[in-house]
Amino acid sequence: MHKTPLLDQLESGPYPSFVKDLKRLAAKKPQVNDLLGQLERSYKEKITHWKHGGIVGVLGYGSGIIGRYSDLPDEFPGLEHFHTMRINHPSGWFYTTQAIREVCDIWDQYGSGILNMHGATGDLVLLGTTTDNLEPCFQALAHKGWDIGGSGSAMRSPSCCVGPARCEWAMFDTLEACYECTQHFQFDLHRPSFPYKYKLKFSGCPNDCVAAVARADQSHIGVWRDDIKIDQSAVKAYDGGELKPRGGATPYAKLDVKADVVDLCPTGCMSWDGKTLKIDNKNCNHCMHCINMMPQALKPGSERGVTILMGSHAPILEGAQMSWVIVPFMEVEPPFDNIKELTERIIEWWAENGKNRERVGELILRLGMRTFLEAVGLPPVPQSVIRPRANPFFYWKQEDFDAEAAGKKYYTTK
Amino acid sequence: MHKTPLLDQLESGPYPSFVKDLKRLAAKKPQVNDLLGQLERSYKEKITHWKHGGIVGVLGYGSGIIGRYSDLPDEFPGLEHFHTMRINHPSGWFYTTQAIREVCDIWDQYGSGILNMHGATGDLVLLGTTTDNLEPCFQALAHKGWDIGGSGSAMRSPSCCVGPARCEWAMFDTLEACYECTQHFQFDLHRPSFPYKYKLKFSGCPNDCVAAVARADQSHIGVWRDDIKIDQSAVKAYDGGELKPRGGATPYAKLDVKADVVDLCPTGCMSWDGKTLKIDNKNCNHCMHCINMMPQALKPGSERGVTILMGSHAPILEGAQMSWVIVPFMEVEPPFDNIKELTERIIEWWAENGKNRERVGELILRLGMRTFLEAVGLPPVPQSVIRPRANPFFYWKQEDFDAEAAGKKYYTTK
Amino acid sequence: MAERITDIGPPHYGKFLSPVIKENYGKWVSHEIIEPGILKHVAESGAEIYSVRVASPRILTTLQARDICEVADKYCGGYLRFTSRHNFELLVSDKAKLEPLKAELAKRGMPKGGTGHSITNIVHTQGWIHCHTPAIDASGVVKSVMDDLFEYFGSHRLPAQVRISLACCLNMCGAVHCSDIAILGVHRTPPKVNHDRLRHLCEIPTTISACPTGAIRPHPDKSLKSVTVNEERCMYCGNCYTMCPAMPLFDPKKGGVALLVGGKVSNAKSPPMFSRLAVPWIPNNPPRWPEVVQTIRKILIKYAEGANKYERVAEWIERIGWEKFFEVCDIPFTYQHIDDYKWAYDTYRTSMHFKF
Amino acid sequence: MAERITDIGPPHYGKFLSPVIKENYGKWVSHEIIEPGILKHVAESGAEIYSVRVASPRILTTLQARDICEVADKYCGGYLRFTSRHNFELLVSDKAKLEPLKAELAKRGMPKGGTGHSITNIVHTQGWIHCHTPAIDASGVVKSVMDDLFEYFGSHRLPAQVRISLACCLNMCGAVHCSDIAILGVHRTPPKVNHDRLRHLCEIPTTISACPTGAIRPHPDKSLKSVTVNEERCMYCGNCYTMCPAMPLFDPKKGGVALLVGGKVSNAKSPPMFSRLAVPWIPNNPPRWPEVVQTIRKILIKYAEGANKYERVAEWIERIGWEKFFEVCDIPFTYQHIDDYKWAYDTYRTSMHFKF
Ligand code: SRM
Ligand code: SRM
Ligand code: SRM
Ligand code: SRM
Ligand code: SF4
Ligand code: SF4
Ligand code: SF4
Ligand code: SF4
Ligand code: SF4
Ligand code: SF4
Ligand code: SF4
Ligand code: SF4
Repeated sequence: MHKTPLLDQLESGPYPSFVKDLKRLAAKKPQVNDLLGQLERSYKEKITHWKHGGIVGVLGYGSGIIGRYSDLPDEFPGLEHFHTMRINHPSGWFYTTQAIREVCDIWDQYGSGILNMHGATGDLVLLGTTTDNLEPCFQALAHKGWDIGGSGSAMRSPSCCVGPARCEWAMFDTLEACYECTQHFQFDLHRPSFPYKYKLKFSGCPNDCVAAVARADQSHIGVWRDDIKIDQSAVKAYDGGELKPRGGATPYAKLDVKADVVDLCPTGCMSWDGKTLKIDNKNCNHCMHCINMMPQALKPGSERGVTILMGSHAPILEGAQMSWVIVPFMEVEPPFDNIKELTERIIEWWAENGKNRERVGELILRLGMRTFLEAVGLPPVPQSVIRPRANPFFYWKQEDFDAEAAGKKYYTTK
Repeated sequence: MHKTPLLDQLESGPYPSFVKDLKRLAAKKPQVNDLLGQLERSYKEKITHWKHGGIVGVLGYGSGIIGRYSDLPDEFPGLEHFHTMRINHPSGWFYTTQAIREVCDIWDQYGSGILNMHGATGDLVLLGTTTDNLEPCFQALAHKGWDIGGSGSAMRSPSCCVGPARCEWAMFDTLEACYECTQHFQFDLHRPSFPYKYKLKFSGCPNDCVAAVARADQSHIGVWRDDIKIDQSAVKAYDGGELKPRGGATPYAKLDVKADVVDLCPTGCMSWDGKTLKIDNKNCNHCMHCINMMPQALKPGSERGVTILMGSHAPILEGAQMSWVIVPFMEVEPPFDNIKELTERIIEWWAENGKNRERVGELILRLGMRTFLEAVGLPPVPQSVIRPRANPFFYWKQEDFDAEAAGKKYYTTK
Repeated sequence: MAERITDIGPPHYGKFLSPVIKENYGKWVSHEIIEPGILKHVAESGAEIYSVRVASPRILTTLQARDICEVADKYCGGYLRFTSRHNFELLVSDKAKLEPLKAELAKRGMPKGGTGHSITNIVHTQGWIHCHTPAIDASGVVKSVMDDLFEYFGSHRLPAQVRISLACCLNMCGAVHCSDIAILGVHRTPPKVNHDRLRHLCEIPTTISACPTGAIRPHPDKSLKSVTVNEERCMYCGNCYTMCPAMPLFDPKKGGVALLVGGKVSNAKSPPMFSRLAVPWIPNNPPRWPEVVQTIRKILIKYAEGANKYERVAEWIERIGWEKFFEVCDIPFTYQHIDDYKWAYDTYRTSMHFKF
Repeated sequence: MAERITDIGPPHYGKFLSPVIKENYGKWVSHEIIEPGILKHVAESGAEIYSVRVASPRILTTLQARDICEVADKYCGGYLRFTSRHNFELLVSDKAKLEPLKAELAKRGMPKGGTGHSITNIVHTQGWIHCHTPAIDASGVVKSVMDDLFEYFGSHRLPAQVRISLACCLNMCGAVHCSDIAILGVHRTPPKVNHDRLRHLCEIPTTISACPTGAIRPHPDKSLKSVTVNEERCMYCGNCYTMCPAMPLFDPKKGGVALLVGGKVSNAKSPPMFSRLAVPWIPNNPPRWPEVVQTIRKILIKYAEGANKYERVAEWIERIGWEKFFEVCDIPFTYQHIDDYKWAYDTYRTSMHFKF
């Protein structure tokens, strides 16, 4: 066993220790021992010892495997090849122990036995195997019902929040939408042919527990457009302290309906006279705050759908973006054909116009929202913008002049 | 007299009519008659009839005159030359009738007799004369104590709010600062040698009555940094309705100190229990709101100075900018040497680095705040930004590494 | 002839201050607006000065200037000033003269007002009277709008100050980019290149680099020594015309008015804000621009009805949300409203915080 | 060997749902957090499911995975899930099993928590365990920070949720750009070009165009078939290295940690916000990164003391102002904090709204 005096210091402390866990396995798997050895070197030298990734894969697929080679293969022969396999996770990361054990058995056989549950995109990540083992490992997994996830310039494994499986606020079936879209885009997931990566995420409500707004090129977030349902007696129970604020999530014993809910409503559309809670729903912006605070008293309305937002990605190259509203409301139901079709139109436009390594959000910024909206057949809506433009530099097209000739006015709808 | 059926429709109505006024003069001045004639043509054809300006001027000056020629000189011979002379206005636009009459006399002799009181930059604009008349008109004015203002790539005529001359909130002497700087930069005002225009404006307090933040490359706005002075009995008088809100400026009979002042304070740093108004001055952001509402009860503190903000301009080319904070607080007093010196340093840097027609704000954006601050010898301060950067793309210089080697830490001042 | 004088700068303002102002310079303690258009300032010494603010079309003939001087001589000892929004103020030190002054102003058709919660003078520019790039006239539009809104000039009826500004082209002389309501003259055609003139009048590199969108290219026919415009990339800013007279972009039918709203300058309560596009185009209809006048009135009325006490237009819209602004003002939302210029991203709605 | 299978996609989640969940799918009516780490969801039918959330270092061996399965078999009929922040949740349908389960977890050193007003698991990335571009390790930093903040994992003591994330380089895998506290590995040296390798491994045009600041140019010596880096323009993003392995930018001393704070994802009350630079550099000190740990604790304590009820870190800072954040946390403000990238202007303070 390699000596790891620095890493050993990470064995103590109350939070679960990955070092402790890896050491257990290192006793059985030489490559895990080597991994600890190389990691120790990195801790000492403060530098990575992985070479720039190479392209490896399984037959017919161009994605899902991250090639990885040590730059100290002589010292750590177990790491000469140490590729990652991204396995597409089930919607909502639900498992049975049987399923997990099946994966473990295969991975013990073909790989290092190290997993990430899960990768930041959501995949079940199998960390460390050799080029030779990729194909047999893949097929063993496939025969147990698993497939490889995305990487490279491809559709990436979509992910979703726990949604209707265990949350009262899911405004649509996030798990099924995620599953349906994953299946629909299998070809593009496995065969990179896009300008760059493309991520889909599905959150059941504006709490956005899967961080769709921050890290999905196409973010789907559940929303309602009618009135919040109020159980006035439950509101009173909160005010009286019988029900705990936020379902007990807080250090506070009692909710002050006025101070903690009404006064913090971002639109100021609520009022509470000590007896009746009123909401001016036309002015509610679905922030979820009041519902979060009083889950037993308030529920989202029943006219439900998704908002589609586009464009988020990490900072490379233009600076990070969050997704912005493209379609404020879309009714959806399995098999989610309207989401799939829209996604296809968007990807088609992006594939045609995007430069190499240009995320769709960057492309929309480069070519302008009008070009994008017209190409995918969506109307301009004020919900897309938090404010209209401040600069006077806007374009006109011949079709605008034609519409004017036919009577279109910009200062009134009449 | 030219027929002006369209313009004639602008003679009626309660607001003072420029057409009526011009017609009076047209009876005496043929060029004014021609101006009305050409204007009528523009009204009919919906197009300007002025040619692209030519360069004309007075001896030794490169600015202050806007050359203007009609594109219909045969029809309107009085407009063949119709240049503007920008006359640098007195600080705060104060006049005696004698001074105005002297200008009128000269302008009746050498020009059209049409004035703008004033131009958008602040100049007293004399509208319409011939090339020949420029020099004699200038000298006649000069002998009465007037000089020409700025135009082109030069220092522009600085301007200021009425300030200490008639306002209780002036935190510094805006008029004298404006005068001093105007005098100091006479050479640059008259001899364009900058990359583009440079505007200075001075507002006595954050109400910014001269719109410095929106339209001065270098904006000076008065500010205090100690405590707001409170006259508690006057506060009560407002609350009781004896004193009218905002000095009577509103449709409202009575001020609700809680709702109209305390609750609208943007920092939430005030409280009012019906008897005592309290301000947590450390958290006040000098928005002026409470002072504006109760001018008899509240006054700015006594530690007073200016904030210097930089960079505003109209939308050509990068989109409009507002000025942003560069120096949060500077003590100033006549003859305002520290303002002049800083301005010189800034202009020097801009003159060296700016491209043709690049405003100083655009240059700072192009080269970065650090380059700018270091060049003019100012420290980085958090008041410059509303928020720090969100992207991780920041630079380091050798001097930073040297400072680190000497013990500098970024996570604590200790 | 007398000695030539240069570089003397403007006269020192001190020469033009009335005795009361001079004595109490920097020592004012408070003010009141005793009625719309009349400010009273009180000094530490107890001295008072009354300022009567009067509307001006800004463009004045020497005749009119002399008329104003006549009034100022009669009631103010010859002391007056102009404001940053081009009204003039008669500085009265003798309170007894206020009533007669008001009567004289009324007689002369010189309306007082523009203080407090009013609509004060419209800051504006040259228009067809003196500029070479305007899409619209300035003074005529101002007259038309102010006639229509006159009831708000001499009163304090609005929830807050409303500042209207006008610029006749995208150069935006004046602070129209931060106005409660901005009236903006806009072109909508790319420049038509006159190759003959261009060759003689313009530098090709300067002309090309004038274009913020890179729409201008050297003409492929090198012998022409001229340029071409990629019309698809042109957003009609006119900057090329500023640099090169051979590229006019005027079109009587396509030029018109855009309205931007929700800007402000002061720091009172909320920080300064830019005006933002409300209506991308209204036809250019001299002499009274009825569609412009009506649309501004509609916006103003909706604001007056909808705003809270002390709320500026910007604050009202930010509170209700822009989507509601378009709804209540019955203004269609178009592609033009969505920013696609350099900092567009920051205007996009990266949240679920919207209303249906 | 069996038939080759491809493109089947992931298993349908339906296979993995416990009976209670299946029956009440989409019919949950409310939830409670009965104690830190234990959620109770109630369905229309009255059915209940208890989810016990347990900390995970995310990196798991098959040994550990099997241990977790053992627990799940014993108390949950073999049903479990992982969360979007990499904790796992034991899905208990029999309330009676909660207490024994808690005891077993305690015995096994598997801490429950991460619910409500806590610090839940740190979303993180590969670090030195598996990536080629990290400036820092991931798992080791996470362990060090979580050990230190452990008291906040299994409790509801904070004014609101605090989400910490880590990315080991500027690619920022994970949503660290919208986290209450983001730990970011940063390089601080320009890439060193290995001309020999570059010639063989990299396409020059792609390499050049990879650089967002245009710092990379073709090498003047054409025979080299390589590139040069204008070091003044390089801000060490590593994008060139991603495209071209011959341009490593590692430096053990200069690499380190930046902290960004005040981001959020949810729409609750305030809209999603980006994290913003708090500390531009802290030395890279394995194995326990004490300066990073201490600085995070300091920020957290100041937040806990200063925030109003229900206020996220972002909301607290926006309320008091960033200048006050730097003051109360005793963090020096430097040139690095001032944005100078593409949308810098929108972060500048174009108002007088600041505090001294
Ligand atoms: C494994 C994983 C991190 C983890 O430890 O969980 C990961 C690892 C890598 N990411 Fe990532 N990214 C991972 C999720 C993300 C996410 C989060 C997400 O998807 O929600 C992001 C931010 C969101 C986004 O897509 O923008 C992310 C943004 C990047 C970027 C920057 C993209 C950008 O537009 O800014 C790169 C750089 C690139 O693509 O060249 C990158 C590149 C990489 C590479 C392939 C390194 C490279 O330069 O080629 C890393 C391989 C590490 C390895 O050896 O395994 N990774 N990467 C995550 C994928 C696991 C999975 O499939 O579940
Ligand atoms: C006369 C005046 C408008 C008025 O009716 O009051 C004016 C008139 C012109 N301006 Fe202006 N600007 C006038 C104040 C402004 C202001 C307001 C201010 O100074 O507070 C601005 C906005 C603030 C700013 O500086 O950005 C302004 C922004 C421009 C611009 C755009 C500059 C930019 O950076 O975006 C141009 C275009 C240019 O410089 O080429 C311009 C150009 C012009 C020209 C010279 C036209 C041109 O293309 O060369 C106009 C000459 C008209 C004429 O025939 O007299 N004018 N111009 C104002 C000067 C009078 C005076 O000296 O008092
Ligand atoms: C005379 C003038 C200064 C000058 O040097 O000429 C002036 C004078 C006063 N201003 Fe002003 N302001 C003057 C232009 C401005 C401007 C500039 C502009 O409109 O272009 C602004 C910024 C407007 C904006 O935000 O868009 C301005 C924003 C204010 C404010 C802040 C109002 C707000 O709530 O946003 C106050 C405070 C108040 O009214 O309570 C104020 C207050 C005042 C006071 C009360 C100051 C005082 O104590 O004497 C003066 C009388 C106000 C009134 O008329 O109601 N003044 N004031 C300007 C008159 C213009 C006019 O003829 O109408
Ligand atoms: C299990 C999980 C979803 C999943 O599919 O895995 C989940 C589950 C719940 N979330 Fe969440 N959230 C989960 C990640 C998130 C994320 C994503 C993230 O952190 O990366 C967010 C966005 C965080 C952000 O804004 O930065 C998130 C923002 C919320 C919010 C809004 C909190 C806020 O005030 O900003 C709520 C509402 C609440 O807590 O009152 C919420 C509420 C809930 C509820 C109460 C929903 C419900 O009724 O069941 C669940 C229990 C909350 C709790 O633990 O206190 N969930 N939740 C995720 C648990 C992660 C973990 O292991 O800690
Ligand atoms: S995003 Fe909404 S629906 Fe989904 S788990 Fe979170 S709170 Fe529930
Ligand atoms: S969801 Fe948000 S905006 Fe709507 S009523 Fe509740 S707190 Fe207010
Ligand atoms: S800016 Fe301030 S000091 Fe100057 S006139 Fe306006 S209110 Fe008075
Ligand atoms: S000046 Fe503004 S921030 Fe300061 S106390 Fe008054 S209202 Fe509040
Ligand atoms: S706004 Fe345009 S058209 Fe009007 S005066 Fe200024 S430059 Fe001329
Ligand atoms: S008008 Fe503006 S955008 Fe159009 S070609 Fe000229 S400079 Fe370019
Ligand atoms: S953040 Fe950077 S170093 Fe870390 S896993 Fe992602 S690409 Fe690799
Ligand atoms: S590290 Fe980034 S900025 Fe530096 S040369 Fe490489 S791509 Fe350019």
